[in-house]
Amino acid sequence: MARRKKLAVWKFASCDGCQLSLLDCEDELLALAGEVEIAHFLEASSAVRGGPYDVSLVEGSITTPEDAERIQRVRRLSRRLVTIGACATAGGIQALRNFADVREFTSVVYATPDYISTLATSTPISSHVTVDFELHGCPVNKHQLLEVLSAFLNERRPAIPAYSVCVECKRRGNVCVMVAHGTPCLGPVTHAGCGALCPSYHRGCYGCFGPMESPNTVSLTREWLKLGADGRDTRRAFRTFHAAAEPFRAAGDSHG
Amino acid sequence: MAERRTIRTDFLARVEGEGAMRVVIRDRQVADIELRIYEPPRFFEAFLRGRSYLEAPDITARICGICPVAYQMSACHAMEDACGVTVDEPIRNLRRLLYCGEWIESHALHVFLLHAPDFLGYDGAPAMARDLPKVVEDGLALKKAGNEVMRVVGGREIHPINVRVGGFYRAPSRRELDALVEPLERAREIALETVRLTASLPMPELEFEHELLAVSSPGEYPIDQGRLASSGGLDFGPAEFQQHVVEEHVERSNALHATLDGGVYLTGPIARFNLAFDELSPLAREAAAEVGLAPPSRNPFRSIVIRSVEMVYACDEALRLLADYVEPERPYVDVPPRAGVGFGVTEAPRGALWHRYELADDGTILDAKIVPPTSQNQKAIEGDLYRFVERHVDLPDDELGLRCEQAIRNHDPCISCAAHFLEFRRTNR
Amino acid sequence: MKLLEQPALEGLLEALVERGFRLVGPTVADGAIVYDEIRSAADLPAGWTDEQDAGTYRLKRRDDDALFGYAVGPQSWKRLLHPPSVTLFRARRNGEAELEVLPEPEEEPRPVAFVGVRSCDLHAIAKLDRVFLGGRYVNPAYEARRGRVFVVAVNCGVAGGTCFCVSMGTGPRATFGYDVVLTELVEDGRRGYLADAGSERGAELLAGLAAREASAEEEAEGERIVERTAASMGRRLETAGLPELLARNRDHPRWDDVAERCLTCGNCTMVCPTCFCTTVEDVTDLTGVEAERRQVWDSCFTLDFSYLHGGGVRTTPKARYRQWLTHKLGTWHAQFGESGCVGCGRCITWCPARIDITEEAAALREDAR
Amino acid sequence: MAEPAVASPYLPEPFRIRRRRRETADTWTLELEPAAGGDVFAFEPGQFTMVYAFGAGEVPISISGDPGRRDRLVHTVRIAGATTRAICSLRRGGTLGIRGPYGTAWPVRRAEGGDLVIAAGGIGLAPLRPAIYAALARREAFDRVVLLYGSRSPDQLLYPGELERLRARSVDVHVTVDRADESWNGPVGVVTTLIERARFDPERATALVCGPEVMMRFTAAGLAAAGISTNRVFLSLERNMKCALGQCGRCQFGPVFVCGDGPVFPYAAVERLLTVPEL
Ligand SMILES: Cc1cc2nc3c(=O)[nH]c(=O)nc-3n(C[C@H](O)[C@H](O)[C@H](O)COP(=O)(O)OP(=O)(O)OC[C@H]3O[C@@H](n4cnc5c(N)ncnc54)[C@H](O)[C@@H]3O)c2cc1C
Ligand code: SF4
Ligand code: SF4
Ligand code: SF4
Repeated sequence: MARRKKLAVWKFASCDGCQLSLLDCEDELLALAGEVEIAHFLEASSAVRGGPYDVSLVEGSITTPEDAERIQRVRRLSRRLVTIGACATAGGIQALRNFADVREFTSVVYATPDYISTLATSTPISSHVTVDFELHGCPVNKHQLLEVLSAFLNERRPAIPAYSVCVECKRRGNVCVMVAHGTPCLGPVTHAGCGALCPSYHRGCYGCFGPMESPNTVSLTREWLKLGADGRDTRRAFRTFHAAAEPFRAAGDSHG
Repeated sequence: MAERRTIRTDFLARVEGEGAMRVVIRDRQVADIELRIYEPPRFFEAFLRGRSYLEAPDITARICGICPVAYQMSACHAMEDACGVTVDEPIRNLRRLLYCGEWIESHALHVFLLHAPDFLGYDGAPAMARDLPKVVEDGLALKKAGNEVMRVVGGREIHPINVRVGGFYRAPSRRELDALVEPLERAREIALETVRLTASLPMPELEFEHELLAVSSPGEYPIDQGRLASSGGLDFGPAEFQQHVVEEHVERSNALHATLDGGVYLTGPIARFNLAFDELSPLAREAAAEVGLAPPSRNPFRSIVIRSVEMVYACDEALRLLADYVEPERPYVDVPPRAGVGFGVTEAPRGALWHRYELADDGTILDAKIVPPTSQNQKAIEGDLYRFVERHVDLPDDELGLRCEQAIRNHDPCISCAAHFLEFRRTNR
Repeated sequence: MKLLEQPALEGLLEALVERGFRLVGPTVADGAIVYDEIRSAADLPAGWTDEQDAGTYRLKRRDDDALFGYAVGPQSWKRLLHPPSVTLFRARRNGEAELEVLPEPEEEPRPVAFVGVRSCDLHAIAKLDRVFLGGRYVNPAYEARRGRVFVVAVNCGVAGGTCFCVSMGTGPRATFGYDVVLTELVEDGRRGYLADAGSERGAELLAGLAAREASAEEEAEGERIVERTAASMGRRLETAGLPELLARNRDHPRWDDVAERCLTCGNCTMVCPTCFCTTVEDVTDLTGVEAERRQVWDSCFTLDFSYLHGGGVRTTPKARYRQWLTHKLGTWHAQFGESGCVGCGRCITWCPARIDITEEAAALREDAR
Repeated sequence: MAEPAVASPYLPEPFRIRRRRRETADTWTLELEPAAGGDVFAFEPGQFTMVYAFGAGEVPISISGDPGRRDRLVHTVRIAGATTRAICSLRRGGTLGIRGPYGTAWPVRRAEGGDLVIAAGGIGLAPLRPAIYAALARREAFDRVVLLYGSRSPDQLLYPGELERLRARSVDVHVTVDRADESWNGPVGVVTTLIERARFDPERATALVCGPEVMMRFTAAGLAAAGISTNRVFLSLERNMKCALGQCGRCQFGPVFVCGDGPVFPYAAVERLLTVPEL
């Protein structure tokens, strides 16, 4: 039998949710553990085996000088490096710090600042090293995570489309909340992957999978304003979980 | 020359987030104990400022992927408190149901995948599954049942999307909820089995002395709302939290340490169990009695049994809520914004989670403060380590190190939570 | 022609259920009239109507309790005949040498009655038939689904705000493709249904119902209702010479204008009852032993749609919108001998950016070459 | 209601690789035979099949073998992405799924009685090879048979041994490369530059062109300028394709479906369309 491939899971600044998605694959977890050697996954096991690894899943963004170095090491040890989640692919919600106004935050000094070492920005993994595939989502969808894993293990292209949430929304048979309820929705500019969850719970998509392949944020913002949202609403909508992803960053900058 | 031993783990495994542990022993005396949190801070409280009060549940959920519901619930309560609104009974019940899902999921994760391997001598669940497949499969089935509840009520397992200030975006239909009954019944059976299993594990000896603090709500086991009560007789509302709990920033850590009226205290399953045992369901109490577990239970290693009892309770409670479910007429109540301060405290699987917000009249958040369970427990965890090492100083380094890690895991620390909050200061490097 | 009083309509549905049909028809859900499983006439949207315009849809109460007093909703029958996701086959491999292709087992063979199919949608179904049954290859899964359908059509009693079937010659009167067609008469709180058969089994079904012959007066009233609907179309589209006009105007400035508004979200293609394009997803299990090949709805608005190694063909939103509109109203003629649009207005209503195919076509015509 | 007994046209047949040969660094020629035994389906030059690699995908690949031989199905595949990589990495004995043949053919027979000009760029020679075989099988029916073949560099030439053999069988072979190396002493430049070198009678010639789309545009225009009627110049187009049955809608090129109306089109029919950007 072929050698079992080695899988590693790494964490940078994040909430742990994307790694947890792997443990949330209750039905597949043991099969996965049989199929690959889980060589480094601290959340699941204290057994740590050295690299190189066939596939590394990286969660979290780079926010400290130490992590900026650590990701270089991870890259060197990994044949394929896949980032999982908004933090790793776009800097995550903590990238809101990138927009903080210098005067504002220097006045917000905590008790003993010397203990903290942090960078001024939260940046995606791809700003530091080459990434083989980026899986979107805050958090990632566990079915997509499995799909990416089996695609990489079987050397095929992951079936992870980059079109809008609307495509999934309509396939699912939802009634559009934007058209039928007048609820502002980010679905038209947001990357598919969640299966159009929010609209199926009667709420507008809030963009947690980041920008789709060709987002027209200007046109969507115009529609939001027609539905009664104001500039602050649209600005916040773009500036949350993917604030630093370029199309959303630009949209957040230009309104409000 | 003095004999000096240092026992350290640079990367704590099987906990949520990134932390390290260091124990220094000099002349057979504990010289220093440190649970270091090096998880980089993410500054949530800083960037909550200026956001809308309606965004807090979604934003704070991202503090922790393991207990997002806890964050959402505490945030909702705090916002509703600030705006002077209380939700109707059906909405409240739906929240409690969702919360039960998170308890089951989080406890099952911790008991089976993170903690049990310590007791049984494995480095993790994948290894354990090779020898004890049934145990791991059962654990995963339990976990899945919890996740199912979150998926149906919350929309997804991690960072649910259906929660809003005032209630939910959409109330699940009777039909959707009915589908949960069977898996939960099965989960309850597994949970009962789990109580027996965990009670039979070899328990290291240890006893703690610190005070216990838990949410208290008359007539029910503390989960989703209430005041705070302590084993020392304290009883206060969420608004008075800061008069009793003080956080200080310690050098070695990216997290804050808290004290209760100046003393070390513990929150979490052990505290809940000891303070609210009588409110457990009869089935959960029986399960505890069957294995000889009753308050006072002061061995932190037994927390794994207590968590199992709480899983029995959470399944029981979820099934009760499902049976009584009436689809609310509206899935949420309107919560018009107003200027003011609001507080919310709920029981995350690993302990009390407190939120405080100050709002402007249009609902803009002016100030936010969050105290997660792990920073409250940090001193207690170090206290446990201290006493444990003191008693077992003769163990070889390896063994002592493993046991110390196990002692830390007793409290299911969530380091992502603990490190969420520091204010932001730029060091331009 | 028969006249079914209210209870007889119930009887018609019951008779279908007795014959083993599952019923799918309009019902109110999530703020819209959708097509879903119904158990009886009680599930139909009694007393509801809709207000539709570009990018908006709102349910409204009617002042009577008509069952069919609205236009088409967000879904179409495409969903059932050409489902959003279909497994083409599964495959199993044993090392490199053995490949087993496993055909999909037959889908649920229970026959289904489509209740309340409008004329535009009958035309849309006919267009799908041409794609999946009338070309070089027959799609047997589609054919099987199609063969299981009993159609209860309804002549439209009201026109929607975005309807333009009159321009497309596809309504509002159902002229073919049904087993039974109904016209709803509502007068003084009394409801009745003119019913006519379009097939033998339709006639057989009607014969078994407690219904009387319709009076000449009632038939005339039915005529007037359909004429009124035809006269109150929410939109119109000039179709004369359109395919040629579009072929000549592939560089019209209007394409840039609409591209600035278009979200490339694909909603228009998803709701269109005739848009049939798909992609395929290949997935394997973790062990790499089982594979599945799934055909799923796709859209000419996605980048992948025209992807060729070395760069997609239609990368700009302009090219993608142009492809869509030009196909619908122009090149469909060359491919299938007719227009690809049935004037149902769904793409107008359900476009979040309120883009209106009739308005775009008119603008293209305005300074056309 | 009974299911129609027709098998789904979406189902591939397993075919086994009986030989594989590396043509260039990234291109392989595979000889396949039905795994269940028996003959390969009949096909015409220019037609293609859908090749399914387990779990990876299914892609259109032209048949590059001799239409006169029913004992094997030959494909020449260049690695462009995951599916073609999976196809090319199977070893001898490995199994692929095949369905087809699909599409229109090169009108080789209609060219009889005159000259046949074949212009290929890169991998575009593969779909033209069956046309060459067909012409050779009735060599006497043609006057001149000319092959104009351009490749990026000498090491990317397909079927080099065979080119020599063609010369021996009175095919007028002209080869050019974009970039020469020390081994190369032939012409350097794009295929269009070969048109002038070739000798054919435009009044009675038929041209078959296949290669990258830009190459085809220029070559077809060049052949037309040399006097061959645009009705007698044929191109093989490429578009994204998932079904080859005219049902996925993806291969539309203006009014035509490449999978069924093509891939081989008379230049006259697509000349204008080829000038429209992003059609
Ligand atoms: C009629 C026809 C005949 C062809 N004949 C040959 C041949 O003989 N030899 C050869 O090497 N190649 C041929 N190709 C091109 C070949 O189909 C593509 O290289 C192949 O689809 C790339 O797939 P991939 O998954 O490896 O690459 P990726 O770049 O990963 O492509 C992803 C997907 O996009 C689609 N796609 C990408 N490029 C093309 C393309 N050029 N044409 C159609 N679909 C594409 C496919 O669905 C493919 O699976 C032909 C194409 C057509 C249309
Ligand atoms: S609800 Fe949102 S995601 Fe769904 S179709 Fe409408 S705009 Fe798109
Ligand atoms: S193009 Fe628009 S109006 Fe025409 S059939 Fe499709 S959805 Fe209906
Ligand atoms: S026309 Fe409207 S519905 Fe269609 S892709 Fe553009 S924005 Fe979306």
